[in-house]
Amino acid sequence: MSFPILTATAVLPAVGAIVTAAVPAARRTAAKWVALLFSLATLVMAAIVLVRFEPGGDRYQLTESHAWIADFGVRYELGVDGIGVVMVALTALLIPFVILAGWHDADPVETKSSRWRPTQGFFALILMVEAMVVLSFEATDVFLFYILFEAMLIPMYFLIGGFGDRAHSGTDENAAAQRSYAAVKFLLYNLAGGLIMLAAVIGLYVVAGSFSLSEIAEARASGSLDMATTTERLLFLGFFFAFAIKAPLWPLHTWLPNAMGEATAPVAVLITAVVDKVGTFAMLRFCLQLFPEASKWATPVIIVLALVSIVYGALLAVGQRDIKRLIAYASVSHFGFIVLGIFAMTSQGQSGATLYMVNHGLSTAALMLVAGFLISRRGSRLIADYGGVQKVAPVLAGTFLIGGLATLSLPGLAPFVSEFLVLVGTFAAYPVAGIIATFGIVLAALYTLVLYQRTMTGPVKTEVRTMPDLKVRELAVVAPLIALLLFLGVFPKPLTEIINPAVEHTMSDVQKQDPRPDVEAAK
Amino acid sequence: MENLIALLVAAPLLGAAVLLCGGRRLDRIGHWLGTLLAAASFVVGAVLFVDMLGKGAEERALHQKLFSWIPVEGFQADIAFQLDQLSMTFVLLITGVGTLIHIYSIGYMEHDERRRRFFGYLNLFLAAMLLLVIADNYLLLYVGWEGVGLASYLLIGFWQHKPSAATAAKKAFLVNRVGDMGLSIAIMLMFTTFGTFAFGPVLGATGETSEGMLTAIGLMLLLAACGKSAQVPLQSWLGDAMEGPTPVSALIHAATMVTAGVYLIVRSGAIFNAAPDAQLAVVIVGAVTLLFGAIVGCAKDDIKKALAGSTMSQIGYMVLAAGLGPIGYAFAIMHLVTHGFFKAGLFLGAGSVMHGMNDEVDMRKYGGLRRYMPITFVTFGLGYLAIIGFPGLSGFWSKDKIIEAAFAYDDGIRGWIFGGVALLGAGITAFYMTRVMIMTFFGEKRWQPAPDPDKDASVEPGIEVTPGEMPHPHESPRSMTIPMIVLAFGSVFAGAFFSIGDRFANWLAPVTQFEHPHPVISVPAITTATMVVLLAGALIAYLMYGHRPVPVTAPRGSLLTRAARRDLLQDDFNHVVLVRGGEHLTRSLVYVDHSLVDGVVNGTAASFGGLSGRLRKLQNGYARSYAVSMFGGTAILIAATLLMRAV
Amino acid sequence: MNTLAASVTSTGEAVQFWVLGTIAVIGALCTILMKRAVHSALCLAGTMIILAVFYLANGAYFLGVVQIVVYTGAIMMLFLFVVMLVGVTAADSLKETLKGQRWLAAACGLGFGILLIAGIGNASLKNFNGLGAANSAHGGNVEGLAALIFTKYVFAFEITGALLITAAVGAMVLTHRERTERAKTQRELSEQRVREGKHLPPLPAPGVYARHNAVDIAGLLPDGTPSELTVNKTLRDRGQIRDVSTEALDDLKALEQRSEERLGRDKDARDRDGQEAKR
Amino acid sequence: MNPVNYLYLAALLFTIGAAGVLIRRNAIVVFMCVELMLNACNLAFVAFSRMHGNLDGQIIAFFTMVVAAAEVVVGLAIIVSLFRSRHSASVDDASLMKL
Repeated sequence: MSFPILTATAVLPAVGAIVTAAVPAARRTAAKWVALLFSLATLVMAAIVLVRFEPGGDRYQLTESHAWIADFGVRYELGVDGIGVVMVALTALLIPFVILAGWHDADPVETKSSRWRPTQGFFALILMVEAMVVLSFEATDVFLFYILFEAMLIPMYFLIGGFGDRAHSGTDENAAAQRSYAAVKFLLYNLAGGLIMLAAVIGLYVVAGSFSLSEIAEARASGSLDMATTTERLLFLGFFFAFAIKAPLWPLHTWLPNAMGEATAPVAVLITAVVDKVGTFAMLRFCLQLFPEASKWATPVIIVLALVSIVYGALLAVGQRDIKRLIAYASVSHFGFIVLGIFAMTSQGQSGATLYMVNHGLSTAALMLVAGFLISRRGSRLIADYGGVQKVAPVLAGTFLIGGLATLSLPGLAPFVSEFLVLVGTFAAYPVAGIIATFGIVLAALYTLVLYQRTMTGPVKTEVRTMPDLKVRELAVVAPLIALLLFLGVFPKPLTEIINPAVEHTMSDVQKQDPRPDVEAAK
Repeated sequence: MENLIALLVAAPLLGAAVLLCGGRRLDRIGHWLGTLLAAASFVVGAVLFVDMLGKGAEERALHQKLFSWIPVEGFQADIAFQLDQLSMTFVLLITGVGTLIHIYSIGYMEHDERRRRFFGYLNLFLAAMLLLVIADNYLLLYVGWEGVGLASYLLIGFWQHKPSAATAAKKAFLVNRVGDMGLSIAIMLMFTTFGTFAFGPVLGATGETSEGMLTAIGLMLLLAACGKSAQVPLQSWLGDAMEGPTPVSALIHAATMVTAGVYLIVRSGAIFNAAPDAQLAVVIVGAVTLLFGAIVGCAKDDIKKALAGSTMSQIGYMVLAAGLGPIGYAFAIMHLVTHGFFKAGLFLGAGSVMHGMNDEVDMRKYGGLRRYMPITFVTFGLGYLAIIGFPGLSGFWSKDKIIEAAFAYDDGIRGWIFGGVALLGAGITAFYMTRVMIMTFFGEKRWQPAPDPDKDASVEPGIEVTPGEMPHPHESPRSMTIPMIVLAFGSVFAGAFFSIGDRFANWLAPVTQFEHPHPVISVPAITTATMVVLLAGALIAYLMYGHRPVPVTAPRGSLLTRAARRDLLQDDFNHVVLVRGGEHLTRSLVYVDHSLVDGVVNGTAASFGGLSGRLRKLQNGYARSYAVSMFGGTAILIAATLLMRAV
Repeated sequence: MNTLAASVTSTGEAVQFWVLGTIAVIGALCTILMKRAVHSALCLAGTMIILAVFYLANGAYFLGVVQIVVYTGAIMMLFLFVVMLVGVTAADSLKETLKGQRWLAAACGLGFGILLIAGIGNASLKNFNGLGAANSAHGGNVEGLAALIFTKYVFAFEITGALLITAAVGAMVLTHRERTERAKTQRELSEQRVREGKHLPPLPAPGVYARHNAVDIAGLLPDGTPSELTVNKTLRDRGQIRDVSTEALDDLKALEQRSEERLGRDKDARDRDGQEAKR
Repeated sequence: MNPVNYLYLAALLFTIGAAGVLIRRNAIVVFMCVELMLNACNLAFVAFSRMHGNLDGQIIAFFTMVVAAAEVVVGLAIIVSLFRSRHSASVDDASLMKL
């Protein structure tokens, strides 16, 4: 038996979390370094996984399988396909930046009214989230995945509720109330989804007699497992509902702006760039693979919801007064694109959606983290409190603009590739949906540029006159992200090579073929 | 030779990267570096051009594939270049005019503390524009397309602390995005129709699909062209774009970027040729914009905005020509090139005037400048003669051909209409350009003391202005005058050089095909008519502005004048319908999201809470009450059991 | 023994059933309707004895005896002890305090009873096998039970033993109160009284007009009202103060009258004597 | 007479006992009613034992008695300690078991 590298990738941050938490209270800086080192080690592990993964090989690679709860056929089964391995890499990549960006976010505040915030806990929780998310990307056992899917809510809940953004408009008590509201809302929404998913998971076990993804898929393919149409649809809905909340898809999105607005910027990145990706990832891996027929049945409705998400999220982003909420609504719009790409059920759409998950992670991280730096300087999240920052802090403004341009999918930056693939893939299958989604790119330009104009340009406001430019640590967070955005915008081939075979598998799962071009079809 | 193509883009891109990331250390040499790399790109272009001339007409096109960009099942996008005669023309125009304007900017931006960044943006623009014209597929073209949009955004908003500049930049980007939507839909249509979007396969396979599909693609491409080239109905951004520094207006918003739409249409000629309805739409758009821009140009007092109106109108000519099919493509491009020369020259002249007049832009506050800045006067004057189509100068050759071609649209009423519109446009052009000329360089001095920059945000910074000081007009430094002189040469001679023996049309023919137009009336008649209209326009302008003193504050004017000053109310329409409407929509959606979408969920939670509140009262703590419910429950169970037995 | 095996019982048993059954039901009803707990307990004991007779009649000789010995003899006595502890004379108010409780209870009870009886009626219970064979298999009822208890049910039996022990220990734990603090000395108590400033002298003694064991009779204040302070706190808590003020006052009045009468007669006699003497 | 009448009697006694539990507030009386219900069950068990002709029913009744004895012991102890702390044996007084 070979070295269980997938387990190691998930265990490493978990160990890191424990070690970080165990660092004595007074040695805060040491805790930060420990956390950073562990996240970097995880990144190295993820890189090894990425290298050892053979794009043309088996569907699931580096698999591990051990009996866990034998009575219910629950197994500890891990394995990554092209999509999973990319998501693992993204997660491992983003966490060091999150930690570095949140370097001072959990320092105890000296003022009396504020609670003492344990730095160790903050970083340990982040690593905990990483461990669970990584493992959930690797799990090929439905039950194991479900447990992780739910368990990651716990550290997230504490990260949102316990370590809020210091920049707020009201009193400390008021902010604490809003924060706990946001945290509870996050938890309740996701728990509700998880509950329904649990029912579906149990239902699946009753019907299929197994939790193993590969076994069920095999049984379905060979025809030995014949699900009744209604059963399959109900089970599909149970799974999809949970993922749609996590993703989040309109109209189940309202927890996201609250959570992202109240959490610190790094945690907001953690929510939208890492944890939410589990939702869309799971749609690809579980919904399509386990319930292909039901997926096709539900496609029209889901596509409409995705379109509503795209347009609605963008319009709401335009109407926001709070920088972080604006970015949150922009994310709602982007998640609409991802779901659209997944359910367009074309190669381009699904490749695009997978790439989109990665690129959205990078672009939102860049934009949100810079926004976090900006907010921490001025102590306000309101757009109206800024103006003319470009004059006093040009590097900050420049990076903010690049993050914004990535968000609006400017060609040359990574998100363009994925967004265009999604659009083309959707258009090929559903032309009208494709055209409606295209409106999203105009709206994206609108909210991004309005945000940039109101905060960065114009006369310099007195409050921002002394604002310092980005520091070295902050630049170290943003610069690699921007470099990656540029690189993947010009040369996404390394990723598409890994993703394409996995998408082909998924396409064969749902037994769909790409629509042929009219010219060829005519021949 | 193919390997040099990438160098065209790489040089300015390198410049942009170095200048934008380099930090303050490069402040002292940044502008030289930028200019040098632009010139390097021009040299590469020239080398390639010479090489191209050495080959036969059909073998001139070069291809270079760098690497596979987006390889996905069924979807192949490459980073690949194609340099044919059409691209070559653009490359030379872009790098040539671009280099000149780089040189000009060295002087113009001398006092701006962010000059390094300005040159970085200019280089970025060059790179994107070159990418646009040498891309070998529509998706890569789209990258360049948006890239120039970004550069334009950055440069219009270069003086970002001016809210008007920031707003204008945003507006330009947004309106362009609407056009970009058209381009992306067009690409998607190509993909679903042809399975590819590379120029060669798409343009070669137009015969294999329906005319309806081609019309759809054509209309979407037209939408894209409207956005980028400021054609009606997406023209509103161009006037505001004059908030940017003048070299930017000259390079981007006159000579190169705004002509990208024309390039797109000419490049997609095969599609339009097979879709007459789309062609008709192109012609109509061109004709409408031609008049629209000209009318707006007549009413503006801001010299740059008057020129912007003119640009719009001239591009209208080009689009009109491009819509005419093989009889017009070559003339569209030829007018594009000559227009690049004289309009860039005019803008640079305008910049030179502003430079000498404390950045005053209102022509009513100029007057009598010809003695103070002779070089500017002469070069501007040559550009003026060229644009109105004075016989022998560049504009005469190119515009006259377009008017001829417009008359040749068909044999019926349409030929007359389009020809007539083009003819009328020539007259109006003569009118407004004469007006600009007279108000700026002739007549009495109407100079005003410099405004206080602290009170008036519209003052361009960069030049030290003492409030209340009268301007001291002076000739601009040599770095500014030399580009103007070079461009003036182009304005004078380029047209004749291109036209004699249809040299230009034959050069482009392998790409665009070329047919001689057969207008509904004879060519000499058209030329004569053009001359008459032209003289009439100039004469009216002289009578109105040269003959009488020009008031410093603008008179109220007729209804048309007032509407034209406001861009024929198009902005007002946009504001009321799109901006206001959009604001209301987003605001109400924010409300809906909070109260309805969130409210439904919260309401569900609250109703559960209420229900539990009711149920809680059953939990009164009295053991006997619990016993009753337990006993009752048991009774019900027994009843159920008995009933089940009975059934 | 044969009578036990028939589907119809002997006439003697029938008579016994109807007579004793009626009494058992009346006893049960009295149990729940009597105001005083001690009366309820006695009624219940009666019902249980009747049940014991029924056990015997049904051939469960061992159980019948156990019922009398254990239930009536031990458990009911335990009840009575507790009743004594809590207050043997304390009467409950039968007024219902919970809204709708009585109606719900009545409805539930009625419905339940009907259902139960309907269920029994529905069941096919016509044939009684009787216990003759079973009882004689091991040579008698007790032997038969013993055989079962120590074979088939031995595990349950052992567990029941453990349960009983646990119950016994539990009862002790529950009722036993460890003194957690040192008892106050008389000196401390008197000091506390002085600090609190009330009842400085000893409390008044009960039953001034004691004619029997008068611990539960409140002493009367000068105006004739009883003072609860004079009665032991435990009795006060149980509500077992006997109010004898009216009787005492009546007694007093009667005494006065009697003495008056006697004195009056004497007076009359004196008067008469005096008149006579005057005459 | 059919011995099934014993069962009817048991049902009647059980119902009476249950009603007593619901109606009475004195914990001791409530407890007596519980005993009454248990006894009713025992009667039914004994009658069934006779019906089926084996002794298992009696065994169950026996165990019921034992358990009832244990229950009474603990229950009464609880009542006593309740009474000590509250000076009342009313079940309604102990009504803190609510939200």
